[in-house]
Parts: sequence; structure tokens; C-alpha cells
Amino acid sequence: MLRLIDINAHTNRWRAKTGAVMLLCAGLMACALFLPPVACAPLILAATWLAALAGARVPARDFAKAFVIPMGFLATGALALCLSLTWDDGVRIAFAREGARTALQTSCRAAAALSVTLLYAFTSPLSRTLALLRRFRVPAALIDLMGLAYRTIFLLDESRAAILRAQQNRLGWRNARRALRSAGLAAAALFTRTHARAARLERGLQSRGYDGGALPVLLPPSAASARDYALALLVPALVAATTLLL
Amino acid sequence: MPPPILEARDLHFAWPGMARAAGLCGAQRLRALDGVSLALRPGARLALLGANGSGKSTLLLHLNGTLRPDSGVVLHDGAPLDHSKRGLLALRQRVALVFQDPDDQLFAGTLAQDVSFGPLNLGLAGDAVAQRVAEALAAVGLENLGEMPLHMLSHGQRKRAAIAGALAMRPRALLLDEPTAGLDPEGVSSLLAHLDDLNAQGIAILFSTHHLDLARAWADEAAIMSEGRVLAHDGGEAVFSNEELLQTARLRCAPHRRAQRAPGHA
Amino acid sequence: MPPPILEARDLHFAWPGMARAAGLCGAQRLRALDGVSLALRPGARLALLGANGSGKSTLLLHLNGTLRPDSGVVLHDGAPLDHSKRGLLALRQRVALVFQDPDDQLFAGTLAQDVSFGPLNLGLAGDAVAQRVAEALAAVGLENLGEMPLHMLSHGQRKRAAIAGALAMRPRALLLDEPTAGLDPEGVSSLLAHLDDLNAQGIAILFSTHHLDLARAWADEAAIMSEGRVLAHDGGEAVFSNEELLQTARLRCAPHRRAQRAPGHA
Amino acid sequence: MHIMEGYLPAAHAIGWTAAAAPFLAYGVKKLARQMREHPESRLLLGASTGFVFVLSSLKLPSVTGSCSHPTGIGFGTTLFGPGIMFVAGFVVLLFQALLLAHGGLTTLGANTFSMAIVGGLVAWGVFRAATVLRLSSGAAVFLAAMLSDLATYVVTSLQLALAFPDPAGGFTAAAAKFLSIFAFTQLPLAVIEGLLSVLVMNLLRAH
Repeated sequence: MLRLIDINAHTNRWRAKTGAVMLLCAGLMACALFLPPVACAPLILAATWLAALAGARVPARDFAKAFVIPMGFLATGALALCLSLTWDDGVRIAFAREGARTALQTSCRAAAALSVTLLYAFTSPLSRTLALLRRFRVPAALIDLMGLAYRTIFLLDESRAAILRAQQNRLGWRNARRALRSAGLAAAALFTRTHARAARLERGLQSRGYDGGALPVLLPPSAASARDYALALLVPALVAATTLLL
Repeated sequence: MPPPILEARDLHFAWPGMARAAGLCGAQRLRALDGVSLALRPGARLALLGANGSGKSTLLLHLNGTLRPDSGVVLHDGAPLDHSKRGLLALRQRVALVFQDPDDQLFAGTLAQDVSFGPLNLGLAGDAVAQRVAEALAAVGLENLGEMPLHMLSHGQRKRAAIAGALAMRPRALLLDEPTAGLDPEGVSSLLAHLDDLNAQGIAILFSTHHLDLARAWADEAAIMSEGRVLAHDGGEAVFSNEELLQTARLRCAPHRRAQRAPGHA
Repeated sequence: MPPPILEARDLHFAWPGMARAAGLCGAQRLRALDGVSLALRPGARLALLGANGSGKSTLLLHLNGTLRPDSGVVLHDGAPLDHSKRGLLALRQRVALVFQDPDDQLFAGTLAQDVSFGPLNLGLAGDAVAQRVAEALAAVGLENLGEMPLHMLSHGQRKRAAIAGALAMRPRALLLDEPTAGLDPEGVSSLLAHLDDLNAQGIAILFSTHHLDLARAWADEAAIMSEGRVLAHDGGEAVFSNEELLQTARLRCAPHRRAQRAPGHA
Repeated sequence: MHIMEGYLPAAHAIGWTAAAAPFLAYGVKKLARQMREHPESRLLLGASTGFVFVLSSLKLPSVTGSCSHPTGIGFGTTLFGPGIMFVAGFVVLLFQALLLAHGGLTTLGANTFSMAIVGGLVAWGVFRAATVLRLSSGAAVFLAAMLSDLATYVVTSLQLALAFPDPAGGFTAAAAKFLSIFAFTQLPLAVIEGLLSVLVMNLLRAH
């Protein structure tokens, strides 16, 4: 999933319009949270999927894959909401009609909100999100932390995959006891590597004039036009209006 | 001729997201493997030659069952790979894969502890484990360094340590991904001498490399990979002397032409 | 002859704990550098040849002021290195070091952002930075990939990305640690072509390697390092044809002799 | 253990975000000070945050046969201390939402509160208590990792119960319901994470 989403974020047609996408998603997310969920969820789902597949040209298979997995969790969650627990005369679990209504509303809200988050995640490179946050005056310490974490995640994730493969080649995961030990070895190796990486990066960046302070980078130019921003405002407004009028 | 230990038949495989990433980088490749067939016979010395990104590593990961092909099949002793947990356990005792970067494969504290990882996973008892560790370390010439912490070994020693870890499984086939990467001439010689010994004991060896000279000097047969396909697989010189083939596979670089120097910097 | 951009005079240096580690491995070496002298002249093409562990990387780290010698001195344009913060920043605008592992120098979200880091550290304004980024990316042939995240680049591309990061400082001397490690023949050709261009613009280039052929094909002069010492430094063939010297420096491997094969594994 | 995107009603999503905010502000302040006073820690803090993210994607064997993931909070607290852990945990959760579609943006506040803040505080508190009680370091690490996991699970269940009181039994019944549903997965996971933390600590200490 890590690479699936990240690759799409860097290859879709809206990859340089992160500002407008953020505005669009903020509006749609507000709709998902504050409007009656059952009525507005279909509209939000239509808007987000249309935007992702037709607008940003994210492959439907990838988008659907990321959508289906959390929806599986939702199914269990919804079931829990349908059940009612009483212990007046012994523990009793029963189907609750009122709970079922809550479950329906929650499921609609969750599906709508999830598709909004996926739209943002699949279309916006993380480095552009960070650039926007920098413009919004989010403290530099936090941005630097996130930027470094983003870079490290992919380095360490490659190491994690390689270490686990190497352990499986030597049968390290054949039973629960050995697997726990292998997981511990992998975690310790990754920890050691994290420290070594940071130390080596420090030295590597020093040769480029780094003095231990902030990590300045040039912010990428945005490709979002005034029309993009107008659309980003219009679509959530339409969703809201339609929901409230119907 | 004995049947192959491992045989890949018409493997196709794409990494997730590969097509899209390729489009952005201006590359044409949509698949990592695009119809690969290859056989490794008992006791063979086979070099898998190919440029970076030609699909060598991906193929090796299929041969030991780490990856499953999108289509095609891998045969082990003539039977399709059993990808169940039990099937993979059996396969990996017979087919050991050693990655390019030793640091991804060494994770326990000392060299001997690391080599013992495989035998312990096999459920062997202390004595048997100790014996296998001693054997494997001796096979790569590290018998005196068992108590060394791994981070104190040189790069060449760590490369051999990773091979020792694989040998402790007592495999019949050893698949090595770029075993000489990062080694200096002496390191390469020493590694090849150890591979000679292992091969002489009957272990089939398949290694990937982009060094033509290395393959020529060491292997009995060579397979040339390019763009996810095996272009040729043959016994030695037939492959190495086919200049056109080597150019296509990007294994020969254009002879280096020095640029005109700016005056005043002589 | 112009005075050297950089000159090392009788450098001695030991890594902390080195003596203890050596004792454990049975090695004799107590110092990483053991009296190294070397000069890099403006516009030079100098290859630093040596086996793994001969001290090449340690020397490079001294030449750009990352490490301070235990004794001896490094001169920049004839003056001893100023190790103050300001002095080092000035030095690093003129002398750029590119590490062997590109991941040691790449940290930002995208390639263009990463390359902009050096110029921003120099206090340049946005437009000037953008221009330097564009120039540096073009110089290594990555001008179309500026928006790519670093983890989507291949190893060869990341190597060139690290060089672009160094070039954005507009240095007079470029020090490269094993620039061709892990590159296939085509990757090596392409890298050398880019280095040609840079050298033609007047940038002095010093690179370390253990590939004799590479040094011979590309460099004007070669320095041979072994066990923390420079054994010879000369213009081309005089060094390359001294077989005894190359053997001592472990740059020639003994020709590979195939072991007797066990019968039955043909 | 994450609440998924959009699961909480608006008022709850906003309420938990507001509850987490002061802790985050405190953490960011500590983070900025740490980076200013110890410049050499900047890269390590960033890399370590990446480490916690990757650690939490490490699959663990679980008794029930399904796989589970460690939260890394116990470990993170030993790396960062409680203040900066709030921030690092928040960043990990944000990245999980944006890079893995795991958890969510509207539930980021609630998840940060249960995992990074309560989990971090419990881990830190247990460490402190263990030092006072002179427990062995193994026991301290085990208890800190396990109890912070359990605390996260309890807080998450309460958050859900607050949002979705039982039609018949109200908040109490809902809390009992969610606690018992998640107990099956979360109790063994807490023990496994505790064991894993001890193992890793021993391995790191040995070298």
C-alpha cells in the first residue's frame, strides 16, 4: 500500500495542483462530517471517485484496492454497532434497531470520508503537502521532522523487506516462537541502521554546507490555476446544496 | 543429462505500480520479467549476466519462491513450486538465496550467532548447530572470526558471512545476487575460490553479475538477460563472443571518448 | 604549473577504536592514514587507486575538512584548512565531496528539492537557487526528473543525483568516492561522459576506485594507495605498468585457477 | 489500534482533536528546543520517527493466527521521551493515513490522543515507577510496552463508547461491548509487543 499510494501521488495528472486538491478535499470532508451522512455520502462518493479516476487519472484498480481494505474493517465495526448488550438478567446480546440506524449512518460517513482522504492521498505528493504546511507557518521543526521521516520510511522499508526475506530464506518465520525472535532481530537491526543512517547523513550533508540547523529546500512551483481553485470551492458547495435541498 | 534442480518456464511478473513509474521516468518497460525461461542443473556453474534493471534479482526471487509469477511456473526437481508454508520450508533448505547487500542478511550479534540462525530455525540441537556453523564458516574462510561482532567485519568478510549463513542450510543450489559487488580484486579472487570449493562439493551455483570478464572466467554457462527476457543461454564462448548480443544487453559500454579539454586547464 | 587546489601533507589519522578492532581481527594496521601526501591541481583528472580499506575514503574526508588529521596538514590554495564554521562553509563551496552511498547525501522529498539544499545553505535567493538546480540537474542528465521522489530513482540515477547536489555548490574541485560502484557498463560510461563535461568546464576531479582499467581509461594521473600510504603518484602509464607496485597495492588479483571438479557433476 | 476514517461523528472528531492539540503544542515546543540545543539530534529524530513508522508495519505472529502490528509507542518513548513522542506519534499516524490509508484524518485527533498521548504517558509513567520500585530493566520495558498498548486499547474503546452509547445500556454497556470485542485481538498483542520490546532491548544492549 505504501508504494501503491505514493507512486500514484507522484504520477497522477493533478500531482502539481496540491493546493487546489487540498481545498477541494477540505470542503468535501466538511460535507462528509457535517451533512446528513446517508443523503450526502452517495454524492461525495461520486465526486471523489470521478475526481480521482476521470480528473487525476488514477487507475481504478489501485483506488478501489485502497478503498476496499478499510471497508472490510468497517463491516465488523458496523456489526458491533448493531448489537446491544444488557446484563439486567444475565448477559444478553441482542440486535438493536436503533443501533442499526447508527451503523448505517456511520458506514455512510466513513465511506464518504475515506474516499475523500484517498482522493487526497492518491493525488498529492507528500513533499508538496509539506511545502503547503510550510506556507501555512507550521513550525519548521515539525516540517523538518516530517520530511526526514518521509525519506527514512522508504529507505528503512526497503531494508525491512530485505531483512524479512533473508530471514524467511533461512526459515526464520516457521513457527510463532521463531517468528517472534526474528521480528525482534529485524527490529533491532532496523534500529541500529536508523542510527547509522542518521550519522552518515549528517556527515554527507555537512559536505553540502549543513551546519546542524534547519533543512531548507526550494518549494516546488504550483500548477494550480484560478479555475482549479474555483472548481475546488464549487464542487463541495454543490454537494452541500444538493444534499440540503433534496 | 540430469534434470534441472530449478527451472523457470515463461515467467511474467510486474512490480506493483511499475508501469506508471516507468511512464514518468521515460522508460518503456512495463514488466520486470517478460517471458523468462531458465534451467539450473545439478552441479552447474551458471552466470546470469545483465545490466542493472534487467530483471536478474527479480528472477532470483522467483527461483526461491519469494515472489510468485503473474504467469508461468517455476519447477523444482521437475515439480511446480509448492508455495504453501510447508512447501517453501522444504524448498529453502535446498535452494539458498544470498542477496547483494550483506547488511540486509546479517542481523544477529556475532558472526557465529548469525550463521546459527538457519540451523536453529530447522530445530536442530546444539551440537548439530555448532557443527553446521563451524562447517559453513570454514567453507568461506571465516573460521577464526566466529566471535566477532558483525559490524567489525570488512565488507568482503560480510559478503562471505552472508554466504555462510546460507550454507548452514546445506543447500543443493546457491543463488547469489551480484556476489562480487563492491569487492576489490583480492576480495573477488578469494570469493571465487570459495565458490569453487562449494561447487566441487556438488552445489550448483547461479550468480548474477554485470561483469562480463567475471562470468567468462568463472562460469561454465552463461545466460544473458535484458529487459526482463533471457536473450541467450549457452555454454561459454558462444555467448561471450557474440558482440551484437552483448551490446543489446548493454553489457559492453561504448568505448570511452575523452571530451575536448578547455584550454588553460592542462 | 599552477599551485594545487588541495594538498595533503604527511597526514596521520586513526579511527577511534581502530587499534582494538585490528587486534581482534588479527590485522596489523593501527592507522587509517599513515603519512599521506597528495596534491590536486586545478583542472586535474586524478584517480586515487587502492584496495578496500586502503584509506581512500578517509583521505577524501580529510580533503574537504570533515575529518581533522591527528598530525599533518591539508592546504587549500596554499593555506592550511580553516576548520571554523565559516572556514568550512567557504571550503565546501569550492571543494565538493560525493560519497559512495548516495543515500548518505540525499534527504529531501524530491530530487529538485534535494539539489536546492546546498545553494540555500549558501544564502542564495529563490531565483538563483532555481537556476543552479536546473544547471546541476542538466549537468548529470536528470533535468526531467526534478519532481521525482528520491526513492523512485534507480541506483545509478541516485548516484548522479548526489553529484548534482555537489555541483549546485559550483565547486572548483569534485572529490568522488567510488563513483562507479554498483553501476553497470552503460551506467559507468554515462557517468564518465558527465565527468568529462565537468572537467572540460575546468573542474578538477579526483575519484577513488579499485578498478585499474577505469582509472587508466579516464584519468591523467593516478595515485596508488595501500595501507594508509600513497605508494606512487604519477602521470598515467608509469604507474599502471608497474606490476610489482600494483601487486603490493592488491589491485591485481592472482589469475583465477579453477578447482578440480568432483566427478559426476559435469 | 486505530479508529478508521470518518467513523466518529463530527463533534467527537473535533473534540478529540481539541483534546490532543495542547499536548501536541507542548511536544512541538520541546521538539524545537531539542533541535536548537542539540543540532546533531535533528537528523536522528527524523530518522527515528521513520523507524517507528516502519516498526509499526512489521508483522508480528499472533496467537489467533491473524497477523498484527506493534504500535512502537513503548519503543518510541524510550527514544524520544514523552513530549517529543506526542509529536512523533502524531506524525506516524498522519503518515499512516496519507501513505497507507490506515486510520484517518478526521480521527487523527482521537487516535493521537489514545496512542501517542495516553500510550506515551503510560509508557513513560511505568518506566518512572519501575525505576522507583527498582524493577529489572527487562520487567520495566515489558510492563511499559504492554501497559501502554493496553491503555491505548482501553481509551479507544471508551472513545467509541462515548460516540456510540448502547441503545439499551448506555455508555457503560457500550464500553463493556467494545472492550470485550477488541480484547480478543488487543490483549495478546499487548503481551507480544511487551515480549518483543524486551527482546529488542536485550539484543541492542548486547552490542
